[in-house]
Amino acid sequence: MTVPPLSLVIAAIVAWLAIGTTGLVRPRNLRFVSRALFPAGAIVGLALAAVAGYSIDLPPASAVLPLGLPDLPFHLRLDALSAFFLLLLGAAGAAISLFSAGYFRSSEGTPPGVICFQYHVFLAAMAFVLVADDAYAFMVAWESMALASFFLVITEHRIAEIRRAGFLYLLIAHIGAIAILLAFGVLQGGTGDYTFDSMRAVILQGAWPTTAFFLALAGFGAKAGLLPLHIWLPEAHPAAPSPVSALMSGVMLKTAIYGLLRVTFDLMHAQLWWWGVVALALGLSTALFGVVFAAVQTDMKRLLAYSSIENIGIIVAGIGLAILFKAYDKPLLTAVTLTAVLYHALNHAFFKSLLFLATGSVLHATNERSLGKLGGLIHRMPWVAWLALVGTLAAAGIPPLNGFVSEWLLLQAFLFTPSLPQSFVNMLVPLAAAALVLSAALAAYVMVKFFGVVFLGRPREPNLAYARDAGRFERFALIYLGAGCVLLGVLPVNVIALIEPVNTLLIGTRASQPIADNWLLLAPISADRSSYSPLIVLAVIVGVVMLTMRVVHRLYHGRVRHAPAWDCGFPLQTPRMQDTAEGFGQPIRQIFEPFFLIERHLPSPFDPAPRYSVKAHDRFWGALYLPIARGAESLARLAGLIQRGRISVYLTYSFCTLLALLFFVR
Amino acid sequence: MIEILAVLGFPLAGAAVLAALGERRQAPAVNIAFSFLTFAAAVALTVRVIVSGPLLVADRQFFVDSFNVFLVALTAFVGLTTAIFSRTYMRIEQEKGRLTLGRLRLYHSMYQLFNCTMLVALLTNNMGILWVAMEAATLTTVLLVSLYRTPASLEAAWKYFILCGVGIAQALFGTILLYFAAEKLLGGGGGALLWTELDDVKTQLEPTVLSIAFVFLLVGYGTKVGLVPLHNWLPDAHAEGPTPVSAVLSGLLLNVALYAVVRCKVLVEGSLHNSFARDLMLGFGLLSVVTASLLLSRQKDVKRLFAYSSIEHMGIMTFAFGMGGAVANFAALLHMTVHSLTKSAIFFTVGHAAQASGTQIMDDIRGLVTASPMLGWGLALGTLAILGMPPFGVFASEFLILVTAIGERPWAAPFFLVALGLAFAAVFSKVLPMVFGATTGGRLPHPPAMFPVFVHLGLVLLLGLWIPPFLADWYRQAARLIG
Amino acid sequence: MSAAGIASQLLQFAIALALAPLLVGWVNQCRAWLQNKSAPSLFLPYFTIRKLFVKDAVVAEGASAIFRTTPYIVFGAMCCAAAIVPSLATDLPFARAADAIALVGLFALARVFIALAAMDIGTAFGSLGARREMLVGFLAEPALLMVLFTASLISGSTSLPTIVDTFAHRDLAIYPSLAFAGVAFTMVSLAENARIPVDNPATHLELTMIHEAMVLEYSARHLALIEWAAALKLFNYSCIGLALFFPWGIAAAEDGWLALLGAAPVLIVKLALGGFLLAVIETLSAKMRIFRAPEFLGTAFLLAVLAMLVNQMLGS
Amino acid sequence: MAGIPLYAQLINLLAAILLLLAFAMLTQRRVLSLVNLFALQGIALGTSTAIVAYATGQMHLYASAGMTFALKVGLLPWLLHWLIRRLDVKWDVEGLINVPTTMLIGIVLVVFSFNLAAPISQLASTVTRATLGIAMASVMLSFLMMITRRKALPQVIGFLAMENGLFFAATSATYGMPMVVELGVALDVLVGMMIVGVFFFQIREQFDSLDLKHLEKLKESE
Repeated sequence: MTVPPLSLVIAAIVAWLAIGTTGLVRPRNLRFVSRALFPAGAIVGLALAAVAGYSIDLPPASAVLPLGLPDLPFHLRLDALSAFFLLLLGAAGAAISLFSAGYFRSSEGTPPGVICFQYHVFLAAMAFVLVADDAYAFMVAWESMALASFFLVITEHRIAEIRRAGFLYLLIAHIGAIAILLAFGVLQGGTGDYTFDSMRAVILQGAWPTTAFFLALAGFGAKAGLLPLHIWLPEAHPAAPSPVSALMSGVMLKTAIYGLLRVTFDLMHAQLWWWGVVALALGLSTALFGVVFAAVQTDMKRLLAYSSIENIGIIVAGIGLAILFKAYDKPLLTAVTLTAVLYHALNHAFFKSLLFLATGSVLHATNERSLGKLGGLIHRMPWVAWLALVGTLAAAGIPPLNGFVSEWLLLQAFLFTPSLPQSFVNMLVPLAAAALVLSAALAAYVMVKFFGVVFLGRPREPNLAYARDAGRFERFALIYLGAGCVLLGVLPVNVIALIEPVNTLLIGTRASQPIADNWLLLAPISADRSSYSPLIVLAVIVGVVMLTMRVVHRLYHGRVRHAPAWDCGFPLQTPRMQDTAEGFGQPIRQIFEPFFLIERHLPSPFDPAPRYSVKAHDRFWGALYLPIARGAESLARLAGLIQRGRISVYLTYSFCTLLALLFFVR
Repeated sequence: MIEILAVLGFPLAGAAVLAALGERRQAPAVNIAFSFLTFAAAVALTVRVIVSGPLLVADRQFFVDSFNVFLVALTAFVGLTTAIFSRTYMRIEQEKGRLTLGRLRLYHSMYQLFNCTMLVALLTNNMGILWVAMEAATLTTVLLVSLYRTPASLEAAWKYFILCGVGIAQALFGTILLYFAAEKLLGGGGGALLWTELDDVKTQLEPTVLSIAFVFLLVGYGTKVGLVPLHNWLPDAHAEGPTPVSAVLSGLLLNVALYAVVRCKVLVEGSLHNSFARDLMLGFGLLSVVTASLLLSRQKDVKRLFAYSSIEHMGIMTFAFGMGGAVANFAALLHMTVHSLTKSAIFFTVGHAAQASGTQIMDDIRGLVTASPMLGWGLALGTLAILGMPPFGVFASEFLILVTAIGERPWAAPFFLVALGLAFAAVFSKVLPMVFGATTGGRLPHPPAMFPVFVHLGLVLLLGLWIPPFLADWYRQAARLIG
Repeated sequence: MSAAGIASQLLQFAIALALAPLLVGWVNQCRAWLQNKSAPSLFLPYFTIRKLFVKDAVVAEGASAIFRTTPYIVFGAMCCAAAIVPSLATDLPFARAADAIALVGLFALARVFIALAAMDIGTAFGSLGARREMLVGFLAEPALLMVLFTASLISGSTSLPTIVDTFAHRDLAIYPSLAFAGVAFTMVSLAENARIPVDNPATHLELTMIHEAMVLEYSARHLALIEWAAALKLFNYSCIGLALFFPWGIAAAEDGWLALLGAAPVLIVKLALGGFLLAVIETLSAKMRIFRAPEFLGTAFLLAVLAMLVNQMLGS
Repeated sequence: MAGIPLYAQLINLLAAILLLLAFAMLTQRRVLSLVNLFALQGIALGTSTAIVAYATGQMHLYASAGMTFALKVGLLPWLLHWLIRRLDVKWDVEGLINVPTTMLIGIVLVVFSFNLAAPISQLASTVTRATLGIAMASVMLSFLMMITRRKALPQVIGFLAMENGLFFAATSATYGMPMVVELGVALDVLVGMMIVGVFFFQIREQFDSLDLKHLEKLKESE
């Protein structure tokens, strides 16, 4: 190969930055930005995906850039793990860039050229995070990613909540970055050398590995949206324009997962089994929390944001299980679990971007985000509706599509746990499996609500009649992502062949025998133990459906008569009689009562215009964030006493310091 | 030798000329011209020092080594850009009727004199002259702080004068003790106060006298640096004076004071052989960072907010110098450069923002980006730079300082990080609504002078990503020198 | 993929299709007898399905393509599920392609599509039924998976034929974990097939119905397919129950044609007994309020997890 | 006292007088007598510098003695008197804390400064090394005086008294700093006084009183 892949990746990053800066040259010119720059960004994304796909099974390549600090220049490294995530970034990024080509209009917020600049700096920073090989480069890329995405989140900065969401997002991202910096500080173990290679060589003693792990979990968890630090996600993702929230939900959360994998599996050798248990518990509680809250949302983008929290929870639970297996030195089981984790990350990138982009098109057609004012869009926006259906089925984990495959692999991994010596863990894991299955089932509930309320039924508002379908670029991007979901679901064996080298890198030893031998059948350990072939299942279902359709239509005449809906004979039917978003979420609110802080507004009996509204709030605001804010406030008030205003008081400070120091010196 | 004369001569000449014709319309242009000449001379001096190494001239009265030459260059550069900014700023202030021509005359001449005193303080080899220059710098800026004659500016100026006067007096006592200790070894006459002489003989100096001298010097010059228990004058002085003065005070004078403290620390370090001096600076530095970050969240006035941010950053630098060692000193010097560049850029944008909305209260300044995009983006990027967001240089130096702190003094790292987190939360929550959102600010009569702001931020961005090799060796030499 | 394998696969598929409406008819007859009413004919479901096929279909105006294609998809999914569950013999080549978890996925596919179709018309009852169906679904699915997990932990594999093989040829030991799993499975199948405690199949009382509310708008051939799919689902669930808990009499993979023919009468007897047991349960219990369903399914879920834990503890 | 030469004894005497004056100024009520005490302190400082110049034969000390007399006895007191007359601030001046406590704190300070300066004075080669403690004490006392004063003018006088103490330390402990530094210090003090004068007029104009309680608005603790 003439040109080494790493320099191609660097070229892609530079290309993105160049596209971004050309956007700045003529910020107001929308045609140039959307017709030339965004498609160019998409092409660079595809090229990056191709290079990453190609270089996944090549040996790791590293390089040093002259930039950075004099004695710590930027080290870059392209190994299997970063190649896989670059593939994810390129593939999903390309689609989203293509969608944004048709999406951005010259709204009164930030000019399109500036958005294009921030967007491409965001992509470049994410790619840079994935190839960074020393603490300084990683931190620079990490926080530049947070900064670029912050500016994107507040594109419509006129609205106060969006500014608040932007601030909350950057604050928690910054706190996460501080935790990551501390983790790197611990990982360098006193050698003072902050390159990842030296961190790999360092063997930490005593309690240091545990502190490093939990700092990394906190830091990357803050960016991924793990439980205590998830508050910003449902605020920031909906606030951003749809392509940006797709990029943040689909790809940026995966950089946090990449970081966690890089620190736990690559940089640290010793893994304690109870780390896995903690990560498993944290992941599952995040998943359950996310999906339960997604079920009661009334804003479609908040619903998808909470569902991202759920998927991230499942991924982190998978990582916890992988740590558990690695701690008990079971390479094959770790390989299966890691395959499930990486596969789900890729799947989530595809179907979540598809759903967010679909909401983007809906938002553009109706400029309405709350579920209560949508409905019946399948008739006016067929392309968007049917492709959103593909995304919904994938997100709900329905067999032929990709959501089911990664869930199937993860459940298989859960089934192998009885072979662990620790009896306590053997007890715990069935419960973990139950929680995982419950959150997957609830995901189906949420997705049915999302699709049903938005696209099906009758339009709840009269102006929905004017909704137009998505434009050419947007439609093509949605088709690309839909095809991705189907292919990922139907051809798992080839995808797992891609993931194989990543496992060998992370686990160290070559897994005894490949997870998927023949191309048709996915059989993790042995064929008779458990196997699943999505292609055959899809073929059989489609075959049976076609067969019945032909038989029914030929044998029995296919005459159809259209009439008003039967509805048990009730004559009066208005669109308002359909289930609202709150209504569809009511059973969940009923069953999972303790999860929420419910604020109900009930109309009084003589209320001329009775309005009934119920809002489910997050308990973490009151339990965790407000006390911290109040604590900081009171501490600040205490500090404020120093600056009392009287000059004699200031002189006394100076005098006392002098006397104290003199006394101390003598 | 000529360069040093030029570097000092031009501002003095400028002060005289401006005192004479300060009334006329083109006084700001003259001010810029003299600042430019000073900058050119400083660059020439820097090149000279790079090429031929440290300079000891005029019968050992002036000493230029790698440590103070980059500060001289920085001071001259920021002086020039501030002069450029003050031309537009002062014209708008004049049209608003807040300043008469007479006061402008005082302003311009004092500005040049202030530049001169700072350059003298940096270049002199004599500790006594260093003290005199610091005192003169205080006196020149006292009048500038009270330029607007409002009750608040008077109060700020009075406190500034009394507190800094008392502080500087302690420093004089410290210098006397230093002289006293040195006189036994170097004999009477001028030699005992020359830093180079003291530096050669510092190991034999009397430890007890030196430690007491360092206490007085640290408290003295520490007041000028704004270390916490002695910082009370700083927020008032920086907030009440005209913006160019605040920019120069925050950007340059604090650096010069810290330079003086570090000069003394080098001497005391040599004689004491224990880490007493360094521990003292560590303590003051950490205290400043934590207290300043706490006070940030209570601010209502935008310039007071960034004055407290200066206290916090001076605390970081003192902490870094306190840790000592090549990497920490390197980081501290880098932090000095990027902090003065970023802080002065922020004060420029804040000045114009205050003029546009007619008030310094943050709640009344809204939506700068929509009113004038350059101003809004300048302030947003400047604030993110000062808060240590990565692409900018402040992150590079803070990264190095944190990294050495984790390595050498792990107990201090958590305090540091919590303080940085608090500062980020406080400053950003106040600046974000100012920059974004629906606009309330009016239009500026003249286009804001954004050239200096974006030059500064560009330099800081460059330093964040790539430090030019010659600058890196500069810092390394100085770091080794400081020890 | 031997010819015998394909033959037994197609045979079991045909038997499932044929016997499903019969099982429903049999259950209705038993229930009528137990409630001393005169029972409808055993082959009533066949007649209704045939009658419905020839009628003209009436489709609501607001219905989209989803509404019209859902019956076919649901029917296809149920057939696919029938092909996986071993009723006569365990020689099912297609079962290699989809194991127990995929089976649960297929049921989820059917449920999601039927719920979407219900919401497509935009009437109050459609979305009401959809919401309740998804409620029952997300509570029943974990319990079902736990039951299947217990079985696979015992047998060491998740593919149904292997499970049946291991269970059928093991000596008759008492498996407490399987007992718990069995009770849990019955409760789950009651809920999934819209039987009495959770939902009344025969009712059209708007407020209580779940399954009926969703298929309200269907007519003629669509309704026929939906009815047939529902019958098929009941048949599948009973076959799974028999396979997991009463596997004796299912022909092993290597036995020849004779074993296959021999297994048919055993299957019919077992199904008859199962149908009668279902009728007894339905007559004895009354329909619960919809918000009592979570507790009902919660106990089922608890029993299933308990079965798994017991299996861990006692190793059996 | 007998062992050391006459001039040393004189210098120690003048040092004691200086300390006494610092104490007196600390507890003085009236502004006018405060200025006179400051002038007396100037005289004591000037004569001691002259004696040291005579004893060590350093010519530049004579110049600085002369400068002290001109500045600290002539110009500054006259300037202060002129200011007091123009701003008519001749009324009584009460401190923040009552006189006995100030005296007590003063004594504690003196004791502290003495035993702080004790080790240093052993090392001093100059005969008049004992005066270092006294100089440090007077600096501390004038610092205390600045803290306890309510009005602007007494605070400034305290500041000038501190300069005197420092100057005395410079001359007694080390036989005077190099000439350039002496000049610089004197120039700074003079310019400082000019600025203070300008301030007084501005504060008078703004607050029509020199009480420091008007200068307390810039604060954080409300």
